[in-house]
Parts: sequence; structure tokens; C-alpha cells
Amino acid sequence: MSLKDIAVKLDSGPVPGSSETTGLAVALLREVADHLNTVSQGGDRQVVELTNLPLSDGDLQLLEEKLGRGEVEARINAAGPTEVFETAYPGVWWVKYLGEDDRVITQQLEIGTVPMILEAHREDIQASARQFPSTFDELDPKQQ
Amino acid sequence: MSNTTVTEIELDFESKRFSVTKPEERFDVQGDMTDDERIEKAMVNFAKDFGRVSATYMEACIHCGACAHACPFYEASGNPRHTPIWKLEPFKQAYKREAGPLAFLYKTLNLKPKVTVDELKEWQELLYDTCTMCGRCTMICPMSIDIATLVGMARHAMFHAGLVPHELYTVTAKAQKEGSPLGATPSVFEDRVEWMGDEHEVEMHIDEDQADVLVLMSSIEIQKYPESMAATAKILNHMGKSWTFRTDGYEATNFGMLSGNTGWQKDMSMKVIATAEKIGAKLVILPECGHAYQALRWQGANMYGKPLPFKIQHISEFLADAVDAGDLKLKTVNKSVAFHDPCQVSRRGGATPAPRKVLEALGVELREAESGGNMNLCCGGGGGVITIHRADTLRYKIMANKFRQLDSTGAEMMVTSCSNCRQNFDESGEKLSWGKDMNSLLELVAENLVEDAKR
Amino acid sequence: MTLLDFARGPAMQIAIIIFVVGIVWRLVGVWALRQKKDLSEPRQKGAWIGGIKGLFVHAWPYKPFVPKVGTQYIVGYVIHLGLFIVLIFGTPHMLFFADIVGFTWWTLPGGVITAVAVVTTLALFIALIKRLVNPVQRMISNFDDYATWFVTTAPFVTGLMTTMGMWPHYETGLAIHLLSVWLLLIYFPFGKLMHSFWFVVSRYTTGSRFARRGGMA
Amino acid sequence: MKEHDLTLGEELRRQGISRRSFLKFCAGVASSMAIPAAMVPAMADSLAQARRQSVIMMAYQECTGCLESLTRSFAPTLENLIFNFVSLDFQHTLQAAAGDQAIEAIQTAMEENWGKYLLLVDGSIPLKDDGIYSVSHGQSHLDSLRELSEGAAAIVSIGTCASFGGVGAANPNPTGAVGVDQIITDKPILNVPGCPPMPEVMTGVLTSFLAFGALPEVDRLKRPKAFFADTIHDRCYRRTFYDQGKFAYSFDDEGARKGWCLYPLGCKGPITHNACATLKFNQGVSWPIQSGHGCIGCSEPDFWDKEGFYKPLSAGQWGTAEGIAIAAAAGVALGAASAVMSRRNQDKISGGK
Repeated sequence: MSLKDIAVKLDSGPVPGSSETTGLAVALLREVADHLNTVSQGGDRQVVELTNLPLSDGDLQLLEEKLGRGEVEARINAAGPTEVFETAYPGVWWVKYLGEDDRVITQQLEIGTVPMILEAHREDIQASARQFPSTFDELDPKQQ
Repeated sequence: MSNTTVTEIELDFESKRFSVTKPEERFDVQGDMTDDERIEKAMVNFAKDFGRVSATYMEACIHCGACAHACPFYEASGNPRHTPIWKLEPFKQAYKREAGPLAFLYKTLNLKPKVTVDELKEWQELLYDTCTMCGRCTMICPMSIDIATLVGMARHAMFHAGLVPHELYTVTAKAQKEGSPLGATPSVFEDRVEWMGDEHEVEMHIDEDQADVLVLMSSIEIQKYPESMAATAKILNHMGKSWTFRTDGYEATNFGMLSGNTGWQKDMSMKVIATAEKIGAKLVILPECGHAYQALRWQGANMYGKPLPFKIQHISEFLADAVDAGDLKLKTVNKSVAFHDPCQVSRRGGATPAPRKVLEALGVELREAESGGNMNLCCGGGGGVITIHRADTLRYKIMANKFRQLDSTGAEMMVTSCSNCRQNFDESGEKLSWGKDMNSLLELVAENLVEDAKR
Repeated sequence: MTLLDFARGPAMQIAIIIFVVGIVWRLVGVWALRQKKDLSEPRQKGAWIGGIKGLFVHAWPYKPFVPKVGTQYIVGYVIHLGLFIVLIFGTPHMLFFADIVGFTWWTLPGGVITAVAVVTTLALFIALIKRLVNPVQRMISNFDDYATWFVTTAPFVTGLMTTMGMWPHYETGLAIHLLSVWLLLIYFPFGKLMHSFWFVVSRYTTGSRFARRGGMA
Repeated sequence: MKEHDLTLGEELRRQGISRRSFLKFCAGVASSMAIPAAMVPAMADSLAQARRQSVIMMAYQECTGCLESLTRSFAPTLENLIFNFVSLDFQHTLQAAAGDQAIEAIQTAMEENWGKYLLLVDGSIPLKDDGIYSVSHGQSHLDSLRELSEGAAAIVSIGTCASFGGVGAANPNPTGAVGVDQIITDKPILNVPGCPPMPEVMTGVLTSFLAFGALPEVDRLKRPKAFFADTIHDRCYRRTFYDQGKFAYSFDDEGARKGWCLYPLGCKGPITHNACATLKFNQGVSWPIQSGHGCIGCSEPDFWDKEGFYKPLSAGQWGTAEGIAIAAAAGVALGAASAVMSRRNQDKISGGK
């Protein structure tokens, strides 16, 4: 084959991804079920990585359908936005780490009480404890 | 074994089959040659007639071993050595080393070792005692290799290397010297023709100067089944043919071919061909003899070097044509018949339909044996095997299978059209108490000729 | 140069050249031999029809032989058809040929090819075991028979191992698979694999020779 | 040099970057390196203890494509974290200094961080004629590499050229170009091949070097296993089509429009180890196969010389029709010669008849 043989056609181009499912979604749901059991018996937080897997768009759709939406939704602004929502199954969280432009960097299913990114962390709390008294310094003495 | 060639052993004419009288003294190696000379001779004579066809066959084998299951000898012995293609092993080896397209590679890299005399001696049994060149193996071969023809070529090599079984060599040498392998010299032949003429009150024609039909006889018939001569004469007279026997060309058998001496084979064929030419024969009728048909009908012209100026027919073909032409009026024989096809006439000769046509004309109920016709089981006596005493045990085993095959038809009468098969049936039948006779198609026709229908 | 580059490059070229040279050499080497004309009077004309018939009649044993060699034929057919299907209808294989002949054709899904290859490999092993166990076959077998078995089986085994990801690296597996095929091609003209050509020649020869005589072969 | 004394954790806090942000960065890196997500907190802790790293980046026989790619990392806000924390002491293209000043900068960086700096190399190094074909400031790149590598803690070869010689080494390789590891054998070397390499790999490698103090585990071609363990084919979203036997046979057929497997169009995915299928290029926008073109195998050695990008893997150098014809003619000659020999033999035997 030479370059001449390559047909050139201006078209909308191939649709990225595929609407077909690969069976991976079902395997993931099973994994989530396992993790839920672990956590419900007092185990540590479990994470299922979604970005590394060759999931088709169809797979993701299926996952979203099966897991549904729950009570909590949150948006965190730390080094760009992060979206978190609880699925219809309490304890199963969908975490989307986004870059600028709301592009997904990585997304995970976290199984636990609170997603890691949502918690206030000891280091930050310590920092705020150190910082907090300064709020008084700036108060008008009249109001003391 | 001795290297001395001994041919002066008296033949046992009284035995049920023809061979030498003192088989316990064996001289299976002939001539004074060194081993190297023998190998040289073997290879030279093997390669001499080698052509495209034989080379193709040598190349084509895939070593599947199927041929064993078609071979009467393997089926009787169960010995893997009797696998047809294995019988050619030294020659296949020699072909690859000396003559094949890759011979250069095989030779320089010594991939195929040189064949030794010991190997050839070992293979004498395989090439002579356990092969009748019946060609049944070709039928089963997925590559359709004509092993029988290759065995014939291997025999050329063996003969010139002086490695022919004692009996076969003796008989052949006698045939070359005396004109007949079994002592049927011209004078003996003449005597017996006259005797039969008197005995059966039939007009014999012998040594006519001119005749349309030259009739040959095999020495088995001359010596053992002389009624064949009378039967042939009767039929030919009945048909009003111009025919003759000739004392200078009567012997149909060709032991030169069987033993592997092409030179002698040519001598033997040329004798008959010259006679036929001399008397202006238009047709040469071959007697009921399988290998005679093979030798003259299919190899005769090649010995002669040009197409023959006359037609050659096996007696069964001649009878079939006569039946077709309405020249024979026959009585109906109310019997069931099983027909044993002689390999060289049927499978390898192509005359399979002829005897059936004749049997139909006789009105018999023909019962075809399982694996009959072109697929027929060989009787195990052809190709010179019947002369070799070493081969007896296995030959009887083969015959036992043969008897079973024919008996299972339930036919009342057994018929064939090969006197060599017939003598094998008769001899083995006695040994194995078969209790039946093998009949000649020719004689059956002669017996049932309606004489008053003579034109 | 990696092993795969070697396999797709010089090794392939060398193998194909040896394959072509060897096959032509052997065929011509036989065809150019002398053949004396058969001077006997033919019983019937049109011996070539018998030759063509001969090509087909030996494709399956005559009835009396079926109980003895029928199974062997079936195993043989599984091997040959399997080889044919995998070779012609496996997409990567088709592409190999397409690169040479310049056109593509319909192929089978990978799973089907894998299944066929597994069955064929099993049949090859059955054939080997038979060769080792059956006294006739063991006696008449020589180096060529085992070498032929090896070079035929190796591409199946290496191909399956590559498909099933049984090598540490796919590219090494692919290279070994290709090299095993080149080995087959290189050995082809020098052993009994040539029967893929001889079977036509030999069957035709016997068929026509005996049709001439009126007999059957 | 006060900055060098701070740990990364301290530095982050000084800049008011929250733990959440840091964890997010770690989660991103861990995800790209296939480090289990459960290890993210531990990784973050370790990384926080790290000290500022001196980095010298040299450009040799190269096209700057690698640098272009690296500056388009997946999440600039996050990358800044790590790139701000390393001290990029020398980068010819990015820095302001030039000429003698630049050379001085290298010397200073080398002396100050002898034995500790990380050397990044971009481009192949010509060996032919003492490396005369690629020279900066009167010094051949071969000499430059030898000198700089001596004081390096480790070397990272960025791109296929620095890793395996790449384009420069493509047949017939006029300059005798080779990759770094064919010259330097006594230092830890890591290859990040790709034409261009994936920026995430650089982030991952740097992070991992900082967090664990060593280069990550590598494969037989010194590529970090975290990114190069699987082939493109293994991770390709079109893999199912391969298994089902659904292929595109031209760039304009139904298969191509339906996004079927590109194997027949010469895709080198099955033999190419890289992470494109999961990380994608240009901030995760797309990657070659998603754009409808087969993988050309750019992260593998000698990818230029694999019989063309559009030749299927199972096809190869079968030669030419002329070549086959010549071979056949040779076969005819050999066959005829052997037959003539056999015929002569027969003539001799039968007495010259």
C-alpha cells in the first residue's frame, strides 16, 4: 500500500468509543459488591479505578444506570474541580477528578463512609488551627 | 547360502505345483561377484529403466502405511515388514541417493546411506516371496502409487545382482535355455498337443505356415492342465477360425519378467512375436495365464520397440468377443458360480468385464465375492511366489483367507481364468482340505459348446 | 534488529526463496526425466479422463478398505481441512497472502480459527501417536516423517500460544510463530510435504495409465 | 539555597496548597501508573518528605517534539506542582540564557549537585566520526553526555531517539546514532520512548523518583513497567472487534467508519508497549487509533524500519514478483540439471544408447 492508496474523505470521522458493552461493566459491578461486603464488616476504604480500564461508553452508561444517584452531591475546588456523588447505594461513591475545563483526569468508585477527597484532613485542620487565631487580630477592638 | 549358480536341479513335475525337487538345498545367491559389484549391478539395473512415472511414485509416498491393509501377505502375516512400500525401501533409498532431483544433497550430506548387499539379501524375501505384484496396494494408496510396477523394477536389480530365490532362478534359467520353464520343450509340446487331439477327438493345428490366429499356451497348462489345449482347439474349430500352435513360439509364460531379467524377458517375448509375424497372424490368443497377459499384452510392444502388427487377447477376452458376435452357442449351466479375478488380467490388465460376459452367456448365477472384481484378493501364488518353497506357509495362510472369501458367496462352482491361480487353488486346496475344485473358464465354455450349432 | 524484524524481514525472504526454488527444483527434476512411451495398444482412448478421475477416487478409500483405514482418512482430513481453514480464513493469515496477491477476502472470527486450530493440533497429535504406536507406521517412518510432523505442528502450537498470550511477550511469540512457518517453508521442498504436489501428479499418472488398460486404480 | 532545604510538604503548605489538592495529584499519578488507589495516601506521605530535586535536561540530535509533548501534560495545574518543585537547572530551549552563559549554567548546576542531579536526555547521540554530526558550543554531544552522566544520580531518556536511536538511527543511519543506554552503562537509566512520549509518563517517573527515591521498575527495554507493561492491542477499545473478526480494510470502508479494528491497515498495536490506549494524548482528547489510524509502534525500537506503517503485522518482506520468478527460474535450472545428470547416468548404464 502506498500513500496514493489511502482514500481521503472529509467526514465527521469515526465516533470515539463504542456504544456496545464489553462485559467489563458487569465484572466491575461484582467487584463493587465484594468491596461493599468488606466495608460493611468494618473494613478499610476500597477504591475501584475506572480510568485504566478500556471501558466503552456503553460500559460507563451501564454502570451509571445500575448504580444510580443517591442523596449526596458535592463539588470540591482543589487543584481544579472534583465532583463527588453518592450512588443509590449508600457507601458507594462516584468520584470524578477533573482538570481545567471539567475534563476527567481520573474517576474512581470509592466504597467507604466518606470519599478521601471530601474529608477535611488532619494537616489542613492543623494548618487552620494555626491560622485561625489571626481572624481575631483583624477584628475591630471596638467589637471585642 | 552359496555363491555358486546351480541350475541343474531337476524339476518336480509330479508335484501339485511346479518348482524344484530339492528345495531344502538353497542357492539364493547367484554368480561370483563381490559385494560392491552386486550393489553396482543392482543400482545400474534399477536405474536403467527409471523414468518420470517411477520417479513420481518414489517421490509421492507419505508413509501412511495404508498399503499394508490391502496386501494379502500383510493381512495374512501381520508382519509390518510385509507392508508393500517397505518392500521397496532399499530402492527408494537408492533412488533418493542416486537418481532423484535432490540426489546431490542426499549424497553429499550422506542423508541416505548406501544400500548394502546384506540389505538386498534381506529384501529378497520381501521382493520375491511376499509380493505377487497384484497391485491391490495401489487401490488403497491415497497417492495412488503403483507399487507393483516398482517391485518389478526392483526385481530387475535383484536379478542382475544375483539375488533371486533359488527356485525362481532355476525355473527362469531353464526357460531361457529350453524355451519353457517346466520342461515343456518343443517336442514335449508337440507330443502333448497330438495326445490331446487324439484324446478329445479334436482337430489340432500345429506349425501351420500361415494362420490368422496364433495360440499360445503356458507350460502349466501344457504340463498340468493339457485339457486347455483341447478346449481352445475345440472352440476355435467351432468358430471356424484359421489358427495354429507353433513349436517355435508357443510358450506364453515369461519368467524373464517375473524374475527380473529384462534381457531374457525380451528374448522370450520376441520369440512369440517373431512367430506371429512369420505366419501373418492377426491375433495372438493368450492362454489362461495372468502374467503372460501382462508380459505380452502390455509389455510386448515395449519389448518389440514399436507397436505390434497384430492384436493380443486373453482367452477370456476372445471368448467375450465371440459371445458378443454370436459366434458361440452355449448350453445353459444351472449353477451358482464365484469367479476369482486373476490380478494381472483384471485389476492390472483391464479385462475384468470379459469373463463376466462369458459367464452371463453360460447362464450361471454369478455370485460376486466381497472385494471381488478389480478389488479382488490375490491368491498369493502369482509373480513366481508359488515356485518358492520358503513362501509356502504364508501362501497357505493367504489361501485360507481366499477360501473364506469365496466360500462366503455360497457358490457351487469356483471359476477362474488363470492356470497359475488354478494350480495354487488346487495345491493349497488339498493341503487345507478345501474340498472344492477351481475350474477353468475356458474349459467350462468348451464343455458347454453346442456342437450342432456349428456353421 | 529484533527477532520480529528478522522474522518479518530477511528470514521471510530467505524462506520464500528456498520454498520456491526447492519446489520447482524437485518438480522439474522429476518431470524432466525420461519416460519411455508405452507402445502397447490402448484398450480405450481418453486416458486423461481416467487421470482426472484418479484425482478424485482416491480421496476416499474403496469400500473394502473403509473399516481398515477410514479413521486414518478422517484424521487426515481434519488435519488438512484445519490447515486450510486456519491458513486461508484466519485474518492475519489472509492479510499475509493479500500482501502478496493484492486482494483480500472474507475471513472467520478469531475464536473460530482458534477452535479449528485446537482441533487440528489434536488431530496432529493423534496422527503422531498412531505413527509411534502402529507397528506398520513405526517401521516405515523415517526422519522425514517426524520432521514433517514437527514443522507442521509447530506453527499451530506457536500460533495458538501467541493468540492465547502464552508467551512473555506477544512480539516474541509472533516472531517465533513466523519463524516456525518459515521453517515449514524451508523444509517443505525437501520432505514429504511435497505430497501437496505429488498427490496430483501421482494420482493422475496412475489413473491415466490404468484407464488406458481399461483397469482401475 | 534555602529552597533546597524545604521538603515538598513544607513547600506546599508554604504555598497554601491543601492536602486535598495534593491527594488529587497523587490520585492522578497513581491512576496513570496503575498504582493501586489504596496506596495513594502512603504515596502522598512519602512524597511530602521529598526534597527539591535538581534536574538537567539536555537536547541532542532531536526535533523538540518531545518537549512540545511534555509541556502539554494532562492537567497543567497539577503538573505545576511537581514541575515547580523540581529545579530545572538547565533546558536549552526553555531558558533565557544562551551561549557562554548557558554553558556556565550547566557547569554550576553540575558542580552544585554533583552525584545528585537527574539527567534528562532528549534526542539520539551520533557515534560516527567521534560524534561530529551533533555538536553544541564546540562540544560533541557524545562528550557532553559522557561528562554530564558522570555526576548524575540517574538518567532518563525522553523519547524514542534518546531511548533507542529513533529516527536518527533509522536505516541507513548516516550519523551512527544510538540511544543513551548504548553509551552509558554504569548509571541507572530509564527510557521513556514514544514519538512523542506521553507527558503523564514523565510526571509519573518524576513523582515516583521523588516519592521512592529511585527510578520505577522497568522492563527489558528499560521502560517503566507501569506504563509499558501492556501493549496497545491489550488495552485498545477496538480489541473486541479484533476478536470478533471485524476489520477495516481501507481507511474509507464501512469497517473504518464503524470504528473496527485497524489490524489489516498495518496497526502495530499488538507489538507496541505503551499507555496511549488509556492515557490518550493532548490532555486526554484522543489518540491515534481513536482518530482512525493504526498504531505505528513509535515507542518500539526501529519503528521506522518495520516494512512500512501500513503493512499488516502478519505480512512482511515476501520480496517481489520478479524475485519469485528468478527463484522459480533457479529451481527450473536446478531441476533440469539434476534430470540431465540422471539421464546421463542412464545413458552411461545402458551403454550410450
